[in-house]
Amino acid sequence: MRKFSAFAIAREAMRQHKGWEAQWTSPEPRKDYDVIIIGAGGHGLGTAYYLAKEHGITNVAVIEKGWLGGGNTGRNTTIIRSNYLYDESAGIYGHAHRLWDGLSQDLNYNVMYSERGVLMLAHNVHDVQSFKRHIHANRLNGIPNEWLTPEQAKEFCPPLNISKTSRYPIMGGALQRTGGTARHDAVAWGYARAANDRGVHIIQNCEVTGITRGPNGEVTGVETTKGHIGTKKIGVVAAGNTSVVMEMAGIRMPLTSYPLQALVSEPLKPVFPCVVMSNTVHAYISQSDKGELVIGAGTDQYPSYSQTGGLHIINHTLDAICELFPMFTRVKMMRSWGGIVDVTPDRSPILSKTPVPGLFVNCGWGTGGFKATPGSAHAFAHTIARDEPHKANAPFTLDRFRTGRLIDEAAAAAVAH
Amino acid sequence: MSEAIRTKPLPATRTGSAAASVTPAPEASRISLRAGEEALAALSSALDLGLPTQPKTSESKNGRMALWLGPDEWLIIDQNGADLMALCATVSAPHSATDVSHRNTAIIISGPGAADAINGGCPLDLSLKSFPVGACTRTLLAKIEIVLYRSSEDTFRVECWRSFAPYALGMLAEGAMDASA
Amino acid sequence: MLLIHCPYCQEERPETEFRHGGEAHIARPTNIADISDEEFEAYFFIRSNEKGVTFERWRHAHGCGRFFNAARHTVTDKFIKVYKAGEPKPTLAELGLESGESQ
Amino acid sequence: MSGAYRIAGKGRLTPARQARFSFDGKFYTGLEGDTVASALLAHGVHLMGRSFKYHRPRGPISAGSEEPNALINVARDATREQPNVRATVQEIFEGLKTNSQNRWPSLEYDIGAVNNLGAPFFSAGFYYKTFMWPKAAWKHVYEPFIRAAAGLGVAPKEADTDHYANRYAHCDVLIVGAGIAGLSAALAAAQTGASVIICDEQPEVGGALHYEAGTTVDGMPGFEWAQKTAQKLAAMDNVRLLTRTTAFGYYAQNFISLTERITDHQAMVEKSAPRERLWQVRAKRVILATGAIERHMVFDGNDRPGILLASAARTYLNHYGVAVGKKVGVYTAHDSAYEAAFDLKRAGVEIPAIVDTREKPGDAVMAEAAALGIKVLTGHAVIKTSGRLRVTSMTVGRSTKGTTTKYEIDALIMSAGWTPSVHLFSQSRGKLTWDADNARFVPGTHAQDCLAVGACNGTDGLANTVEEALGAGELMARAAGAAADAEKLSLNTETAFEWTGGMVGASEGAGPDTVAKAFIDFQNDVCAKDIRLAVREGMRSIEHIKRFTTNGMASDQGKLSNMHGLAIAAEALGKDIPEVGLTTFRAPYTPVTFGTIINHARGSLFDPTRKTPMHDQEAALGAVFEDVGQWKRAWFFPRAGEDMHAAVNRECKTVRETVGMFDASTLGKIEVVGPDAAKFLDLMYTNAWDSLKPGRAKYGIMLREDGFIYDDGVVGRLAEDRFHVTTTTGGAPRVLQHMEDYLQTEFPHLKVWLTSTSEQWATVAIQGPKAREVIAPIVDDQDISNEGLPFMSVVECKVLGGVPARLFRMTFAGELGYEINVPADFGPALWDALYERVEAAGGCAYGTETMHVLRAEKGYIIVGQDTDGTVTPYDAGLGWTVSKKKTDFVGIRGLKRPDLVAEGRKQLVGLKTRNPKVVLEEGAQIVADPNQAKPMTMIGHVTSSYWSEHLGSSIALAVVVDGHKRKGETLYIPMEKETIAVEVTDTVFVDKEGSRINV
Repeated sequence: MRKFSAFAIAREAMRQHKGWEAQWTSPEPRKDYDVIIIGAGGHGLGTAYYLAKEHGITNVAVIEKGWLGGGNTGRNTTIIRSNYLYDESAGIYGHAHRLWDGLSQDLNYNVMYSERGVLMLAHNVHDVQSFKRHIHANRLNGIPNEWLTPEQAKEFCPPLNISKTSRYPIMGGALQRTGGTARHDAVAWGYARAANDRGVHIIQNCEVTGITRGPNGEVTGVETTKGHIGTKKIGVVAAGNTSVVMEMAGIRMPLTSYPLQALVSEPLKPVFPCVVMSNTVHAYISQSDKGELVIGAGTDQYPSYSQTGGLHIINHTLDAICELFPMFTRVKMMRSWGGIVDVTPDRSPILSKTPVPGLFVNCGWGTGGFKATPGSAHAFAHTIARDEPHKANAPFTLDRFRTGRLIDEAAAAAVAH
Repeated sequence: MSEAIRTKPLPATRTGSAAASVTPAPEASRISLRAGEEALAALSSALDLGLPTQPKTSESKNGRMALWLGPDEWLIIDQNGADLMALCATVSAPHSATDVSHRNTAIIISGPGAADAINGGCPLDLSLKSFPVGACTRTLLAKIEIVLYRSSEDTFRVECWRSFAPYALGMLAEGAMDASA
Repeated sequence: MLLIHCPYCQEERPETEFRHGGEAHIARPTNIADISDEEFEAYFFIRSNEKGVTFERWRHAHGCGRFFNAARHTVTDKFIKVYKAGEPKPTLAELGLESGESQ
Repeated sequence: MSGAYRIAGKGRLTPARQARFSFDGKFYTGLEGDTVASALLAHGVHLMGRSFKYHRPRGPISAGSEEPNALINVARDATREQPNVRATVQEIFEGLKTNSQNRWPSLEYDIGAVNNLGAPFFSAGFYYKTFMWPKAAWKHVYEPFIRAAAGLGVAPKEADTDHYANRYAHCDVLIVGAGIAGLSAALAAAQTGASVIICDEQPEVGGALHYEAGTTVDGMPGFEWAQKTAQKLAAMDNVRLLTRTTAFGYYAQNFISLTERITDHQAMVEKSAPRERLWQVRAKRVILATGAIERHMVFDGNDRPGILLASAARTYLNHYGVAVGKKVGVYTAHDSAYEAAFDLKRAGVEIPAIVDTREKPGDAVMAEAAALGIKVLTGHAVIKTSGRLRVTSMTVGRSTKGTTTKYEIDALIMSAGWTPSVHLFSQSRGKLTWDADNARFVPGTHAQDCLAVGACNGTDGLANTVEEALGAGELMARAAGAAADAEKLSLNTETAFEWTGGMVGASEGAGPDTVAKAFIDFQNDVCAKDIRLAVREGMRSIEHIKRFTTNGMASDQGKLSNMHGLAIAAEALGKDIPEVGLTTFRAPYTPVTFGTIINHARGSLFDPTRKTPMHDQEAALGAVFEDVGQWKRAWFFPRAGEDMHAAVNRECKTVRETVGMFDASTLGKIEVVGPDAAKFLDLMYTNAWDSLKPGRAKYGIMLREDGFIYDDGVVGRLAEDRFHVTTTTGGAPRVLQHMEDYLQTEFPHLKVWLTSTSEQWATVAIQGPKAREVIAPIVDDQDISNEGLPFMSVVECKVLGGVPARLFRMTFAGELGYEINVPADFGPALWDALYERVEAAGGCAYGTETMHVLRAEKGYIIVGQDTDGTVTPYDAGLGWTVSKKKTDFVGIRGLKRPDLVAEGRKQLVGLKTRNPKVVLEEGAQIVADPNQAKPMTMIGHVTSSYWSEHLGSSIALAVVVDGHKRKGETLYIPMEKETIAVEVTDTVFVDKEGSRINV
């Protein structure tokens, strides 16, 4: 594979860019593989990449029913942060955060990882208590996160309205300076190109329709729209469609899939330097390198695979955005879209072996999957390769819903009084 | 009754526009009445008012209204301040009567643009065909829950919980202004 | 915003008046204190998450207040049937669907 | 006056009605009804903007909302500045100020245009391949550079002073588009009595009739017929006609969102008028009559100012009376451009040549061209153009290789054919089908109750369109239930020419192996060669190609570019177009302001502000309020010179020593009534309620089914069948929902009903040694002695001389205490009466902060602060609330799960700092070994921490692993600057034996 660089571009510019080769190939599937990954999003492609790079397992196929990176990877608002509360969460998100730093160089693909800072706003006493708890826990876990006064928050994010007379005045914020964003497509494409380069097959437009099992219940392969493909190990990384795929192996999951919407504004000159999140008024916003304000909305209340949602959800989010940033009412929404997020009862992911030998599952990331991509992929590759979890994903088992050992980040942020 | 002063949730000032006036309603007594079918006859007789059993309908008589809110739920409003709790206390069949006179407050929207004003925040079809005179329901006004009752072709009563009243009034005033724009 | 037929109000009302109540027809075990950990997990956490026809609970929270059930297709979001709480779960045939159509 | 390119006798504007406006500081005179684009074109100004990436000079290509190039900034004043406005849409008015964007220092000389020179380097997706070394440079050098270069307009800096409105509406038939198809459909639907809403994005109805000069309907010129029809419709009671109104989103179950622009075209704006209004329409049936959009030709240098769509040139001429040039070249693959050439020629504009890629254009247009003496070059192509800020020539040949001829021109009009506007149909999730003969996607399978008619349905020809639309109007109205008798409508239409032709993809000279800058997506500067590069780099899906090249992702959403991009991709992939597929159309159709979408939800209407009945009394006492959910609660009552700390210390001290009063009205209250009320509460709470006697009260804990604490509160039994349940402030709605859920779906056999009474009652807590003497004078005829009203009892009585009240003897402060509930309107009177007595007794009002300190001194938990959704009653030291006798309650099984009964759970304890003056920070983490390396093993955290003025020391509550067994142990709290040693204690710091309460 030819190396990407400024020099390579200059060379190609001389010959009208005729020399570029395909970033990934489109092979016909082999009869069997050592490992099959179902789902070619960032997590799935990354898993294949790390299987090849870290574990020397290159006879790997990533099977995708649509086009690679076309699910939540290409539909999210690209926020990256790791300032979670519980040690378990700090473990997996921190693992990811460390891999983000240097990912472009590792993949030789500029994923535009941008450490512009993620500022989470506190609007009431309970938020303050909760954020302080996060900050202290993060500090002792070695994860950067700091408290800002309203004035410091304003300095960090000048468009912010810190007026004492706003409906929910800002009482401060938790800032993770190393948090930020990355270019979502580039993450999928970078992993795809790098995995392809190490021999991984990426098989697009191929839907898995069944999981075949051996005499002892172990997996033996997958039925697909391109025929049967054999394997001893399957990693399911199908996000919103996980329940459907796992059902093929007879496993019922603790998951519900919801529509999640997002939108961008028309491109504007740089006006918004960082990422701002407010869980209290439900606003998530940053500005892309193209100049679009990128805004995350909430989930619709009902499960759906439709990849669409209601206007009232977007309405609710923009209410909050314009309350925090009153100068944006004249900014225009240019495009809105929906994804399908798979949510577990404790809002934490599952990266785990399953009761079926050879079957592994990585799911339940809810609205937080993008930021975990490298860490999740890296740990999941370890789990598949070694048949045992990496320490970063060891707590995220499927059986925690039986034992009660939940990792409930959502409950930890429970509304007070 | 006591000499103690009542402080109403909203000042009695009229706002709105030429198309739709928006005016806080006078005090009234109210109960939330819950009962199964076996108690309806007795309660109707105690209240001297038939309890409607069809969705979205109401009965009214001498300033007393019974609004159907659900299959076992009515909002009874008496504009003359009658002691509705005492009336229901005479009924022995199982039911629940709970005084909500002070929980709720009401705003009257009246004028040719009344429906448009309410549709500034309420997602229901308020055409006379779909929401005739006498129709009532619990529904939404933008971000709050209300009970909406149509007393005449161009007059509605919006009932809401007292702490939401300033918001309701604000929404209706903006709706009324827009209805005339 | 979906439009949902409330079987108690007997008309279609806007989605924002309703509150989704999760999967339907998961009865709370009457002997709940005595069930196994696996049974409790199945009752409280495991969900069908159907891609196709799903049976779900709704409450007309800002309307008549009643819980009821609905059969809805989760790919098109179309409601196939709504029915009162306590009524039996319709079969796909009763919904006018072949079993294959649920996907 | 209104411009040298304004042609006398052409257009529909009135020459006498002039308006002056400015563009980039220079003043121009236009006519009322002009857009900024038409008014500037009338003065020969084509240069109106710069492109996104290469900063190439650009003029308007269209005369409508599909415009990708002419984006300007429009400002009424500093608070009403709008970036990214289409000059082709913005109507002028006297005093309008507009400016160009994305250029520096000026539109004519833009430094950013250096990017154009570097264009070979800035190939599609180049940024993925570079800027990676040195690593730190991305953050500090490359990214800031890219960000500064990107973006179009400048965001407003000040809060918007305009306001916006919303209207929910219902109708039988919604018709989108008021061209001849939409108007015909509306006529047919309206006469059946159906309620009809018809909207159109333009200021007047007419659609294509704006430029169709040769069309007559019922003997009238088409545009005139349209206006007459609009008047007729508007006069009908069952029709609502909305102009300047764009249907931008088509959601589930025929829910369509429209944005109506009300004041942007007005010189004087009425204060009451909203700037824009969102219409949220629920239609029984929808008719889409959204027309078609003309495509440009893809050839080298097709983006110079002065190069426009043919239909746009016709609109400027026939509607605005403006010629786009004096010497206008024509490049086309479709007959429609001929009509533009004919109109221009007849208006006196020179047409050097019509260049047609086809060997055989339509016979009719060829004959007319000959009659008008216009040269037609069939089988020819425009190979390239020249001109820096305006096109000055076109070079024409059969191919790039053969001989070419250069024509001097000052404008070039073009048409590659028409793309049906299927955006809304596609948003409705209808499936499109490929019409191979005409190279276009048209509506196929419907997903909702809608029909597409006319050009957006691929229906060609005026008569066909009208017939289809009339039929659809009646059909949809009948389907919606309209029943009035109606005559069969028909319209006589005549039109000059029926059109043929069309092409998608690159023209001659822009094919493979060329370096031509043949633009597909003007705004995002995507050329044909970029699509081919994407394919070369392995992109197979049209979604990948779109994202890699950004084709169709600009603010025009690919209205001009999608089909060309698709065709070029298909060619490069060697596939048919439908095999490559179409990208998904998404709302909005055209960009919509956030203001429209949020409309009323600003300022006080952003979210309700809930205030208690005594809010004004508390404010008068100087209270500082805190937000708790939507409530404003009095936080503390500072007196002169006091900060929060001092005020809270004084309030705490006063309560412990004398008496304090507290507004507890926000607590949730639920009236539980019915013969099975106690049975129901037995199921909802861990405690047993059957045994509670009427007149008594008890503290209850509510779990979720998983065994974790969900809410808590005091429950009083008023009668055998009536309970007064209290919940936390934030928990009120969810607790009621939770109870209703179980009651209706799991325990429907129980005869019990639930009613929220949270706001029926105003509640004042009176706490402290003097509580009884303070309330005694205001309680009518009720024994409130320790015997008459013992601790944890409740009574219905009268206060203030006849006001009905519910009087609880209870405390959340650990003192002699009462809570008095009165009907909410009497809250202020109660407060005033009590305050007078409290003050006389040396007491004070206190707020939530003092309430928190007092309860923490007693070890009383706050759900959501000391618990976080992972805490069981046992963890919280509240195991005594869990009935051992009951065989069922919600949470009974969850509590027994392996991890909930295992060792090592975090349990609630008290903490005392070794130095009593040190107050811990809430949220601070606790470790056993302070000297370990990071990441440290944390065994708990501080949940509540205060200075206790009463004790003269700090106090804290915390959850700690196996905390109940650790009493007396020393643990550590590593802070940023120091490590604090703490001792694990009991959770009760004050009056362990409860002697202060039972007096």
